[in-house]
Amino acid sequence: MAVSLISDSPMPDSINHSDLLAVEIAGVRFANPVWTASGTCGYGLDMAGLIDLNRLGAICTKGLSGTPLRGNAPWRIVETQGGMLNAIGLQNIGAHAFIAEKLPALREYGARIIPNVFGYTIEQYIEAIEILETGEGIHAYELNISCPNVKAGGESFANDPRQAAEVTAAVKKVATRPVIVKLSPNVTSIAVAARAVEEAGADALSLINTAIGMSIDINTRRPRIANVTGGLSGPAIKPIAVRCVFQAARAVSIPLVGIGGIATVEDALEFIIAGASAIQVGTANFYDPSASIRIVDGLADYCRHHGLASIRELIGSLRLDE
Amino acid sequence: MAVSLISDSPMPDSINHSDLLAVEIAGVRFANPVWTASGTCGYGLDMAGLIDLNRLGAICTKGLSGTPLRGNAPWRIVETQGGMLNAIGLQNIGAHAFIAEKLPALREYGARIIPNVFGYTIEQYIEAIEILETGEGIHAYELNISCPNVKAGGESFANDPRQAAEVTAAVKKVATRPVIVKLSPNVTSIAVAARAVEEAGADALSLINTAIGMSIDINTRRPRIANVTGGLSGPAIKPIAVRCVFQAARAVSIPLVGIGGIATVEDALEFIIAGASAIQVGTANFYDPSASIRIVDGLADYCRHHGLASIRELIGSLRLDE
Amino acid sequence: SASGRRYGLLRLRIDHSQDIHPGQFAMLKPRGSVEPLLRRAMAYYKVEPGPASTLVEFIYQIVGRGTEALARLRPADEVECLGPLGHSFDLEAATARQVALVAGGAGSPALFLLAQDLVRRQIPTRLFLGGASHGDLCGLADFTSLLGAERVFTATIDGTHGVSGFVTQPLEEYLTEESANGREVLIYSCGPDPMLHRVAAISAERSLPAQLSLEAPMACGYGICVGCAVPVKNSCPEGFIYQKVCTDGPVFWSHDLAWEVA
Amino acid sequence: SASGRRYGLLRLRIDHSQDIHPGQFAMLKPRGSVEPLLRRAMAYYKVEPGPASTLVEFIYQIVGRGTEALARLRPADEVECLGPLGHSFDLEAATARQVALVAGGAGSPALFLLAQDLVRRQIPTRLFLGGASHGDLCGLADFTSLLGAERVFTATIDGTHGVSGFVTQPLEEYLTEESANGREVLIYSCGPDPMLHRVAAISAERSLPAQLSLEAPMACGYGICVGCAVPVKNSCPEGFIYQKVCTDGPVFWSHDLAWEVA
Ligand SMILES: Cc1cc2nc3c(=O)[nH]c(=O)nc-3n(C[C@H](O)[C@H](O)[C@H](O)COP(=O)(O)OP(=O)(O)OC[C@H]3O[C@@H](n4cnc5c(N)ncnc54)[C@H](O)[C@@H]3O)c2cc1C
Ligand SMILES: Cc1cc2nc3c(=O)[nH]c(=O)nc-3n(C[C@H](O)[C@H](O)[C@H](O)COP(=O)(O)OP(=O)(O)OC[C@H]3O[C@@H](n4cnc5c(N)ncnc54)[C@H](O)[C@@H]3O)c2cc1C
Ligand SMILES: Cc1cc2nc3c(=O)[nH]c(=O)nc-3n(C[C@H](O)[C@H](O)[C@H](O)COP(=O)(O)O)c2cc1C
Ligand SMILES: Cc1cc2nc3c(=O)[nH]c(=O)nc-3n(C[C@H](O)[C@H](O)[C@H](O)COP(=O)(O)O)c2cc1C
Ligand code: FES
Ligand code: FES
Repeated sequence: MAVSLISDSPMPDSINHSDLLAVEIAGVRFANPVWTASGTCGYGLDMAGLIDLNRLGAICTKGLSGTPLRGNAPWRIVETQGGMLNAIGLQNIGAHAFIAEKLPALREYGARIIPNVFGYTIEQYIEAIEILETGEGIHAYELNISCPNVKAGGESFANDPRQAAEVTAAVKKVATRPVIVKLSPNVTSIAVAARAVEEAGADALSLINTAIGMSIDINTRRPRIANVTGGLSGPAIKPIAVRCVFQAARAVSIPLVGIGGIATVEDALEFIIAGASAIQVGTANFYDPSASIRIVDGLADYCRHHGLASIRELIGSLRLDE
Repeated sequence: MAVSLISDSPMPDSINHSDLLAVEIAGVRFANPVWTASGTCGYGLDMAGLIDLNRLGAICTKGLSGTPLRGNAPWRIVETQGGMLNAIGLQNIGAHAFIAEKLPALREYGARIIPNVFGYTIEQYIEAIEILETGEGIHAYELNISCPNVKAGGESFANDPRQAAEVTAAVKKVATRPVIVKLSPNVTSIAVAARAVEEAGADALSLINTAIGMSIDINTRRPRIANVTGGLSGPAIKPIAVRCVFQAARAVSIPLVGIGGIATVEDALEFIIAGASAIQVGTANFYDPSASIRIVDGLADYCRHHGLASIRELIGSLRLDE
Repeated sequence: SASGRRYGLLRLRIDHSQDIHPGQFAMLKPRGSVEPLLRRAMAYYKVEPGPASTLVEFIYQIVGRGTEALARLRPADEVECLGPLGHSFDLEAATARQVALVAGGAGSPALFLLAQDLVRRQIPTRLFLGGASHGDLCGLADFTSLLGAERVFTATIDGTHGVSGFVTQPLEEYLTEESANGREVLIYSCGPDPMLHRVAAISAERSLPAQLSLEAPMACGYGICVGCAVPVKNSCPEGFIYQKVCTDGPVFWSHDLAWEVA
Repeated sequence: SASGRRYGLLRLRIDHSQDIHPGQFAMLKPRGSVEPLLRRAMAYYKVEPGPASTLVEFIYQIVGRGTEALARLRPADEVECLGPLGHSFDLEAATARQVALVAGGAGSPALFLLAQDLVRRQIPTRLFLGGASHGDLCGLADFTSLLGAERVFTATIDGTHGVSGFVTQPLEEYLTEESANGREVLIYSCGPDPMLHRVAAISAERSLPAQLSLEAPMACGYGICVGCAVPVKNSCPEGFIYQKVCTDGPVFWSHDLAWEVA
């Protein structure tokens, strides 16, 4: 069978959208609102062979801890309809190695650098942040608060607004850079969670992290993922994510970064209209590595086509009959 | 273009799987564990032209209230990737009309009849149940507790374990038939919710109801659904639903009925292995009307192929390395 | 078409005989496809009945992922086809009247079976067919050979066929003329919502009966999802209730609709 | 095949020249398809390099929705193809050795480019090819004409080709013979996990080096998802770390793997 082919070729040279797409979040200026999501772009450099990192607004690194983590046993991922489950187990090289081995090369690119940070105790968050404070060229931190708090019964920090606020406040004390707190959708009220971390001093919110899911192999009767449950991501969760951004936008006044199933410019626009000042491309990086760059170009096209002087005019521009 | 066609033809005559697929839940015997989900099969009769209702384990009706409801303005539905959002607004003919116009014909079929009941106050639940108590041939009730409690700030009953327990206990006082409480996935802990309604006297749990989502038309910048947010259903939410059943199974000892994205026998088996004594087919009825009947046949095949004397052996048979 | 719109023709052989009436529709998707999930509603355009099988045709405008999936079908591919669904046009109402068929966009296919029946009943029938451009006048050749060119009036936005502008313009001219001649006209219409609204207004202004075939987003097409609501006048306190486009329609009398509330 | 397994051959023209090494793979899916979402990993089977384009071939077993989507491709369809990815087999290690290629199931395609290189380097090479049935011996004809029939040893479960049973049986006989003759053998292997485990055990028992090409569920194939973890021995306290099959492999030295922990 002869089949012609479209290979993944390098993107055309940087197109400068200048101010059209620039956004400011927590005092940091981003050339555009398109970021890559934590855990879906490695430490950024891993994508350098496929896309021009200079064209991204920011790169959120794989979750970093003070000490390296080995991660979960395989299988770690399974595809579901419209999405995938993952339980990587936060495997990472540790904050020290990130600074020594990744940061110098990453700094060479135009994209803002946002380490994603996690811990199983508040002290571990602090430890990671303190190490990262010594690194140069970092623009903000993103706190993954969806990890179990081992000192408080093993429930996730995100499950309890008080614990979410506590870790936020603790990190704010030691961080000299803006802190973006990443919210979990696995809560009864995203508004309550958003307000709690806003009051605790968060500079911005990113949302959503994955929804907890599970998949079972009906032949072996075992979970398909060694960790039993995993995080659901991809287009399947997009409607949940848009709803969360919409609800958070009405609950807080700090900027929001929208995440969840974003694969096209239309997806990105939904989040921006719902109230996001920036968006992150996650799972789409896996199956469509140039998705983020096409979104950058698509946003510029949309602005021009709709006569917008800046993408900022679009943020939270949802029309409701009220 | 000449294209050959498979039309939706009536199913072959009833195959009696006798005891192989029978399950008992709250003292009620069901010929098989395959039910149709509330809001996705009308009042049951609407599907009689397409499938043999005698072959279903049970039919959960469209949500019923004491007085008829007109429902939401259009648009009420929108398709998303792997799923759909709906905000029908609980349009229904009311419990009286159900008893007078639907129940007599529905009783003629072998499927168990389970009216799904909702209210915006506890009194409205009671009102609907009291009307339904006068109907003959009803086997159990399913309580939709995902409606806003207008007397308690407009948050859903399901969002607060205490309110969920309260409505359950109140209904249990007046219901002479088993009460199945339908849980919402939009909570921080499905285990807490499950335990709360179990303690309040629920005879069984069904889960999950839809996940709250939203979709925005980027050209009009308006929500695609008139109600702004809607309930996400379909294969997209299946991993979330399987996880909820798994978590509820470890939290309570009353039987569970699994719901969420079930479209094939493999899907149904995942839920049963996770701990469900029965399952409901929802959104799949829309795009694949005979899905439920194929699942009945598929379950029987699976049992025979795996040498099971009864599907009951499979319930909660998940293997974990612990 | 010159407007950039694209259309496809789908021809299916159904493996049994079916009784299909003008205005009814089917819910379609490629066999076994899971994306998109939901079937798409399409009005029957042509039907060739047979004892053991039925040949049916649909004309569809390619507007999104569902119709794109239909466009990827190739000969011998299988299609899931649930139908016929919905209520057909009321043909009795046309007795002793002149008929004006008013169609726009991809609405004209829904009127072709009706036109055939009207011709069979020898009811004087004219077609008012509008579209963005010449290529958007779906089924123009078939309608023309059925009704005769002198009974087909077209309007295109870009002026590439018939008058420039909306089809309701020649329609109104015709209605004025018929009314001057004292002849009663019945309107059957299918097309985009703005056109139907205009047709409904014309029918109200002139007290002419009109049957409109509506569209709505449909999950099931057979009455169980209640997603396809349309407000219909009612004697209840609010003055309207929601009916289902799929099973209560898709054909409604214009004067029954309570569009103003939605 | 008689075992009920189905296979497809995918031939692609890539619009630029590519440097592809034995054991590397590509991530594939039909262009624009959204279901399934993720691309599927496939080892290059054949490569015809050219100045402006490259012709590549893959043999795939149809096992699920991703490979079924590949099977629905028709001539002139476009495919998204990310590659070449991963580390290739270490060919230097074969110098002055006998080579045993051990393949099972859909693993043999991954060894054909390697076999071509070994022949080019005039390294004595034998193939041990196993499968459920005759029709499951992927690429048998190509391997036979490349290596010569006397150097191809097959085993099938149903006995329809070669010996009945597992391919590790003729492999062990051969290794025993070579060891008796004092000849050093290097094993390259690709196939289902149980076969690779057996090959790894044989390589350990006989202290023979073996390079194994592994499979793992892959979301990205290029190192960013960390979904494709495999335990690899390490001097850390736990004795192992997780490496990525996609970028640290897919080829690993058998003695580096810490399979027992997983
Ligand atoms: C009774 C009936 C008969 C129809 N007959 C025809 C016909 O003969 N020819 C034709 O070209 N089209 C017809 N349509 C419209 C056709 O169903 C839509 O164009 C089609 O569903 C769009 O699907 P899509 O996935 O390509 O577009 P998308 O816009 O991607 O569809 C997304 C969703 O919106 C819904 N949707 C989008 N537009 C419409 C619309 N205008 N009406 C209803 N639902 C919509 C779809 O059902 C789907 O769920 C008919 C609709 C109805 C209700
Ligand atoms: C480096 C590498 C090279 C490969 N080369 C070939 C080849 O040349 N020929 C061939 O037939 N197959 C090859 N495979 C296996 C092939 O990728 C899987 O058979 C395929 O992904 C199954 O996809 P599916 O959707 O049809 O099956 P499904 O079972 O529906 O797949 C579901 C999910 O599981 C994953 N998955 C399932 N089985 C496997 C498996 N055995 N290994 C890895 N992931 C799996 C898929 O990636 C997918 O995400 C290779 C795998 C890897 C990792
Ligand atoms: C494989 C994988 C690994 C992830 N790792 C992290 C992580 O380390 N830290 C974090 O905050 N989020 C992590 N996420 C969540 C994503 O950043 C993102 O919030 C989520 O996947 C939803 O977006 P998407 O649907 O676009 O993927 C991970 C997601 C995936 C799929
Ligand atoms: C259109 C629609 C209407 C629904 N109406 C009700 C309802 O009235 N009461 C209720 O408890 N659940 C209702 N549901 C939820 C379903 O019963 C089911 O819990 C949910 O859709 C998840 O299952 P699914 O993914 O199989 O559809 C409705 C779902 C849909 C899609
Ligand atoms: S489309 Fe489902 S009720 Fe009309
Ligand atoms: S497949 Fe993603 S890191 Fe290997």
